[in-house]
Amino acid sequence: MKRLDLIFSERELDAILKTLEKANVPGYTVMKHATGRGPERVVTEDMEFTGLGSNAHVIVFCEQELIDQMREDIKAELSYYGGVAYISEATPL
Amino acid sequence: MKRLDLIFSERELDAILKTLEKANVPGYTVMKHATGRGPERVVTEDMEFTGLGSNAHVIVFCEQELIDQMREDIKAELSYYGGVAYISEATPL
Amino acid sequence: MKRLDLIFSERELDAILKTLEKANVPGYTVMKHATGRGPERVVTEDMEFTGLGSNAHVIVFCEQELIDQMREDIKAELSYYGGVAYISEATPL
Amino acid sequence: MEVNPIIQNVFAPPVLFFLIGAISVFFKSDLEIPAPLPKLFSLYLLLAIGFRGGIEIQKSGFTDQVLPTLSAAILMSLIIPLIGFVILRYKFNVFNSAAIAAAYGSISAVTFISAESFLESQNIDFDGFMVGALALMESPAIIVGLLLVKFAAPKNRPNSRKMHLSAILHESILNGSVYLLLSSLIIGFLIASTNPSGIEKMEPFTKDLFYGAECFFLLDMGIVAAQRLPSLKKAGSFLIAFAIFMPIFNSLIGVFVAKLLTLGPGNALLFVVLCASASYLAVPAAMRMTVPEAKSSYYISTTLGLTFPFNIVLGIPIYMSLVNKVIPLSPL
Amino acid sequence: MEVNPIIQNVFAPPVLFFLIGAISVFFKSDLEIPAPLPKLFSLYLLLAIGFRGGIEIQKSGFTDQVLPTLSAAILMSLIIPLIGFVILRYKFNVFNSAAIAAAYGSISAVTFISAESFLESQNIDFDGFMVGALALMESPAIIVGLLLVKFAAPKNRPNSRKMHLSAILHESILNGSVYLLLSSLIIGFLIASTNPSGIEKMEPFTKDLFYGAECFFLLDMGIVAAQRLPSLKKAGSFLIAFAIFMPIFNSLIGVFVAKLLTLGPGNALLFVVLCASASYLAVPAAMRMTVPEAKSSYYISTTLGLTFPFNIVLGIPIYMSLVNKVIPLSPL
Amino acid sequence: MEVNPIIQNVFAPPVLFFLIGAISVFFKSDLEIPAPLPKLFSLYLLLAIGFRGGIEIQKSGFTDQVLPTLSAAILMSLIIPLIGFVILRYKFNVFNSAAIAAAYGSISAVTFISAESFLESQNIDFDGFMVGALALMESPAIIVGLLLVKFAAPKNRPNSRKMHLSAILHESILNGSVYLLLSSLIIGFLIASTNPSGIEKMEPFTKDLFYGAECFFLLDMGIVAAQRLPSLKKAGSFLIAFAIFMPIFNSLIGVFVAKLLTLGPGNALLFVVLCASASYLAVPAAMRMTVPEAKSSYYISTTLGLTFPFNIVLGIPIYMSLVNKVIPLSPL
Ligand SMILES: Nc1ncnc2c1ncn2[C@@H]1O[C@H](COP(=O)(O)O)[C@@H](O)[C@H]1O
Ligand SMILES: Nc1ncnc2c1ncn2[C@@H]1O[C@H](COP(=O)(O)O)[C@@H](O)[C@H]1O
Ligand SMILES: Nc1ncnc2c1ncn2[C@@H]1O[C@H](COP(=O)(O)O)[C@@H](O)[C@H]1O
Ligand code: NA
Ligand code: NA
Ligand code: NA
Repeated sequence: MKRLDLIFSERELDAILKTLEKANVPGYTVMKHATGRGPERVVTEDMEFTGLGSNAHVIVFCEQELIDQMREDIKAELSYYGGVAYISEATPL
Repeated sequence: MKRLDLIFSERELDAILKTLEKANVPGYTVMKHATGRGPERVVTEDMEFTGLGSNAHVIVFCEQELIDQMREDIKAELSYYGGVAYISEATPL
Repeated sequence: MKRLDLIFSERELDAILKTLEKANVPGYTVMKHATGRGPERVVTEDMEFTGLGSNAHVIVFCEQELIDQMREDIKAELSYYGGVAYISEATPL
Repeated sequence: MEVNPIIQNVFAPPVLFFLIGAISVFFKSDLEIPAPLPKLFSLYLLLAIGFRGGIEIQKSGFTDQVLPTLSAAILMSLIIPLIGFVILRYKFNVFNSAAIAAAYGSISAVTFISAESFLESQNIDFDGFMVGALALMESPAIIVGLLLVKFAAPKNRPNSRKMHLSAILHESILNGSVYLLLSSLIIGFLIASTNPSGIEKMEPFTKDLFYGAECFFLLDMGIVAAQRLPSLKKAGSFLIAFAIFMPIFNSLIGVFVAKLLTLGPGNALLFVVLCASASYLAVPAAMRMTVPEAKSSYYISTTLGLTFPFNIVLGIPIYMSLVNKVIPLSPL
Repeated sequence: MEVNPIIQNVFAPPVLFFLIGAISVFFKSDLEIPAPLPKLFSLYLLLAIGFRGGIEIQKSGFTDQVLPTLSAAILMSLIIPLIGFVILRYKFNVFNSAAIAAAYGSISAVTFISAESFLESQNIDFDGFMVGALALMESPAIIVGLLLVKFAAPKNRPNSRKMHLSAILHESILNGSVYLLLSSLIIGFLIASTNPSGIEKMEPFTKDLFYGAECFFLLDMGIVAAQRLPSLKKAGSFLIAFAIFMPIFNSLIGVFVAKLLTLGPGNALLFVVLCASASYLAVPAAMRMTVPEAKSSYYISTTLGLTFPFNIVLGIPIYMSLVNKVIPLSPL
Repeated sequence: MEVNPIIQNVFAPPVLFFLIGAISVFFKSDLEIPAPLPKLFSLYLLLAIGFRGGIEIQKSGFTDQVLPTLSAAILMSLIIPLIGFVILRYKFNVFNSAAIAAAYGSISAVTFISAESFLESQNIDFDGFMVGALALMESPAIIVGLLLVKFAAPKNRPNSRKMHLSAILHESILNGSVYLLLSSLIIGFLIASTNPSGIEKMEPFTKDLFYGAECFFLLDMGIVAAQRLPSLKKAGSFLIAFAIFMPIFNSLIGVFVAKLLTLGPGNALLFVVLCASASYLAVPAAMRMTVPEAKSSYYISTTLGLTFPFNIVLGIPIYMSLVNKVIPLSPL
């Protein structure tokens, strides 16, 4: 099994979740209120009340195939709006 | 060292933490207010004010043996109430 | 690529972020409001309104070299104030 | 009454704020009230309604009507889940039937608050002891629901855990919202008895602010209710019909019990609303812990997504007409 | 007026709380107001200003001044972004220029609120319908900004997505803060028309509490603004100058339009402040979604870090003097 | 006074809400007030108490009593940590002793607020300048604590970092809660001097709402205090005894100093409460940063888990009796 970590602006959350649903992932977890810095942007806590919004951190445990299936859609979304995606190994307990 | 990720309803947090304490884990971290979807249930942010509650994400860095020790208890808890548990490799800095 | 997970008191967040910036990491993500237990201390949610503060969980995706560069500074900070740091493998999507 | 009471109800601030919350979801506005702010308002409303109810009970004293009404309220919250269970068993298994039935036997404090606001806007009197009925109707329905599971569930309940009576009592009485409402009520009563000057100092918080906070919370409830609608569709038409007709059915029983109790129109409406409303705080918490086999989306989507909005927008004025028909205005 | 109006403005509670927020950052105090508490106050202020504005509009009725003023307001929010765009294009690409220009064409509700508080402290009258202008000036500027991108951007816009008119309208009108302000205004109007007793019950929340909540929110805004300053330095001196001179320039246009409209001094100040203020709620939300090529730190740091504090502390009293000079006090 | 003052104190809303919070933990209710809501109330109370204190100081002017009282307050917060340190060194190392001692030398604003509410309920006068004493007693105790570590700690302090005087001053004065209290006090003073109409507009927020917000916060404090009790057991009986007897001891010194200062009974009680209360906001923040060798559970569990509840429920009325015994009611 794989673990996919996605971090991006909460404004894109609906779009990303739609992508995940389309690929029929077995599940996902969302943690909002994340802040951070990427190559270009800084996201601070005060953006939560402005129109910009803070980040969301999404974790998906699923098979490699599903990731391959979603790859292009997710990458398109993240390259347009920013955000990062990393894969690592994970074994069910 | 291993990293154990547990995601489940915050209503079961006390029970899971008791299991971790019983196994004498060196420590753990809890992040509440997680939402998500599993094979059956959808957990949304508005559940935080209803009686259902949102999810908690628990991270434990510990040795494999400890995980083996806790496995049955945790699995019993998660299979009754729902939730996921995954193990991955982690090296101390 | 590596994934570095740092968990420590939010009071040290500025110092740790300064260390990360000094090493020119490509980015980082911060999640506050984490609670937990370490070898000595217990951090509970109510500490958020007291002077102690709760924990922050920082995730950094970066190259091993950067981690090697920051290692001593981070370890010094964490050994003085408490907190944990773990490295794992991560592949960009 | 000249103007249509439904129209009149809709043009009250709480209902309007509820509606704009719901409309924002239909138009996909990004308006949101992030957690834990709704919890703040929810806790506040429970504390304030309990505190003020306690004061009113102390002030009005235990009249002849108090004991019969409270007993009838408890009785209703024991009977309604049984009726609901029988109906729901046509389509659902024991677990789901018991959990949904318990939700409809129990009450919704915010629906009660909205009914009070409606009465105030219509200048109809009601008594403080009705908050006592509110507080007493949460737990019995939970107990019935759990006993239904305990005795009706297949003996080989998968993954079964022993359900001790103590756990049942704990879940039903020590649930956070039940506890806060009850203990605030007791505090209000005590303060009114021993230290009336304390009341005045609390009033800007518990009384003056109340209406506005109610509106703010209903704005969020509108958002939440509308977001629940899609998952209701998945639940199927039987459950959708249940979520509308069960409250109406309960209101009919309620109004006749209210007549038997010789309640005035204000108290009668509150009694009916207690019967007709369904719980999304205490019951889901209890069911999730003790009957995880029940699908939470069933009992939360029906109560929040359909029964709550129905009661707030249409139910309350309909029940009022019902009360006015069934209970002749005595010359008090 | 004997005392310097700037000094007088600074010694008002909202401005003082703003200043201690900002000072806490300079002294590296660990004072912080954690998320989502600022959002609570932001939502509250929008709801309350809208609701009260709606009531005032209903009360005062549609006078002769209403329509011309609202039309002029919309016009200003269409023209100002165009002027801003032309200026910004000297230094910035189309995306950044359009996004920043849209922010300055749009408005800041909290700056407007501060101007109202200033007028009240000076016992200068103003009309409720100016809240209508506030509500109407948010969207047009966004639409202009997005059309500028649509038509001025290089045809081979990298990673381009089609920008449908419907998306533009959605981002400009259904933005959470625009929607809440507008719909609260409508509710206030409806309640004042149909159910005036509802107003009284809302007032402890929407009116009495308002000033204190404004102060609390400005405390946070002081922290936020001061934290933005370092990133402003990176933005360069052109943008820093723009963030000060653009509001002054807009206030000059504004005051002459106000004179043409024959607004009284109170309404004139509000009109000028609407022209001079810049948006950090609706515009950033819209630009982030539809023009991700624009650097968000440009439009958020200028509006929050410089223009907002400038207006709150110095701008409002300066604009008042301007109004007093340009608009002779008619003997009303 | 006829009725037992402890009973009288317990039947005040804030104390009752504190108790139901604590009781909810003992009965394992799932009542909780999620973060950051307690922070909201904590910030609000500091802002309001400071603002109102500043106004009172301006109104009453600098009487003869002000300077001696404030000086005595500072003196107490310098001496008490020294006494505490000597006692604690019997059992604890330098780091823990200094940190705990500093907490007991400093003050708890919410305990002070509760004492004010107690006085109001008893119709006993007190002066606004006592808030000045509150604000001035936080920092000196921190400074003493840090100096004790600096000079008494083993030279080979493990992992030692240089503790600069500037860092000590920063931690003691620019701590968020100290800063907010002090700066709100200054704002209140300035507004009362220059712009009294601003006071009236703030009062619904800072004054009317205060008592209810205090109750809500104490509900949470009850939960927090009760949750701390288990970790107190681990701390050992010496520390448990210290957490009760140190406040009593400090109250005894306090009452005699108050007598020397010829304070009236109201001010005397507040003075005693300042001496007897212990800090869980500013001191833990400072100690955590500068003396990480000290175990935080020692100083946070004693102050929050034992000393705070003791003072709120029993301490304040006991100190009042003490004041009434020691300070004869002068015929003012
Ligand atoms: N190297 C990284 N490690 C961890 N988080 C990152 C990294 N780069 C970006 N992020 C997160 O992704 C968000 C969006 O990044 P950006 O692509 O700069 O818009 C940032 O705000 C961070 O929270
Ligand atoms: N495949 C998955 N990846 C990430 N999180 C998951 C996954 N499956 C379930 N979860 C999380 O675990 C929670 C409980 O799942 P459930 O077992 O459906 O009750 C969900 O709400 C998600 O937050
Ligand atoms: N073994 C562990 N696994 C996960 N989190 C840990 C572990 N040990 C410590 N932590 C986290 O690090 C924080 C600081 O630990 P400490 O070093 O005890 O101060 C704790 O509050 C936990 O949130
Ligand atoms: Na019911
Ligand atoms: Na503008
Ligand atoms: Na003290």
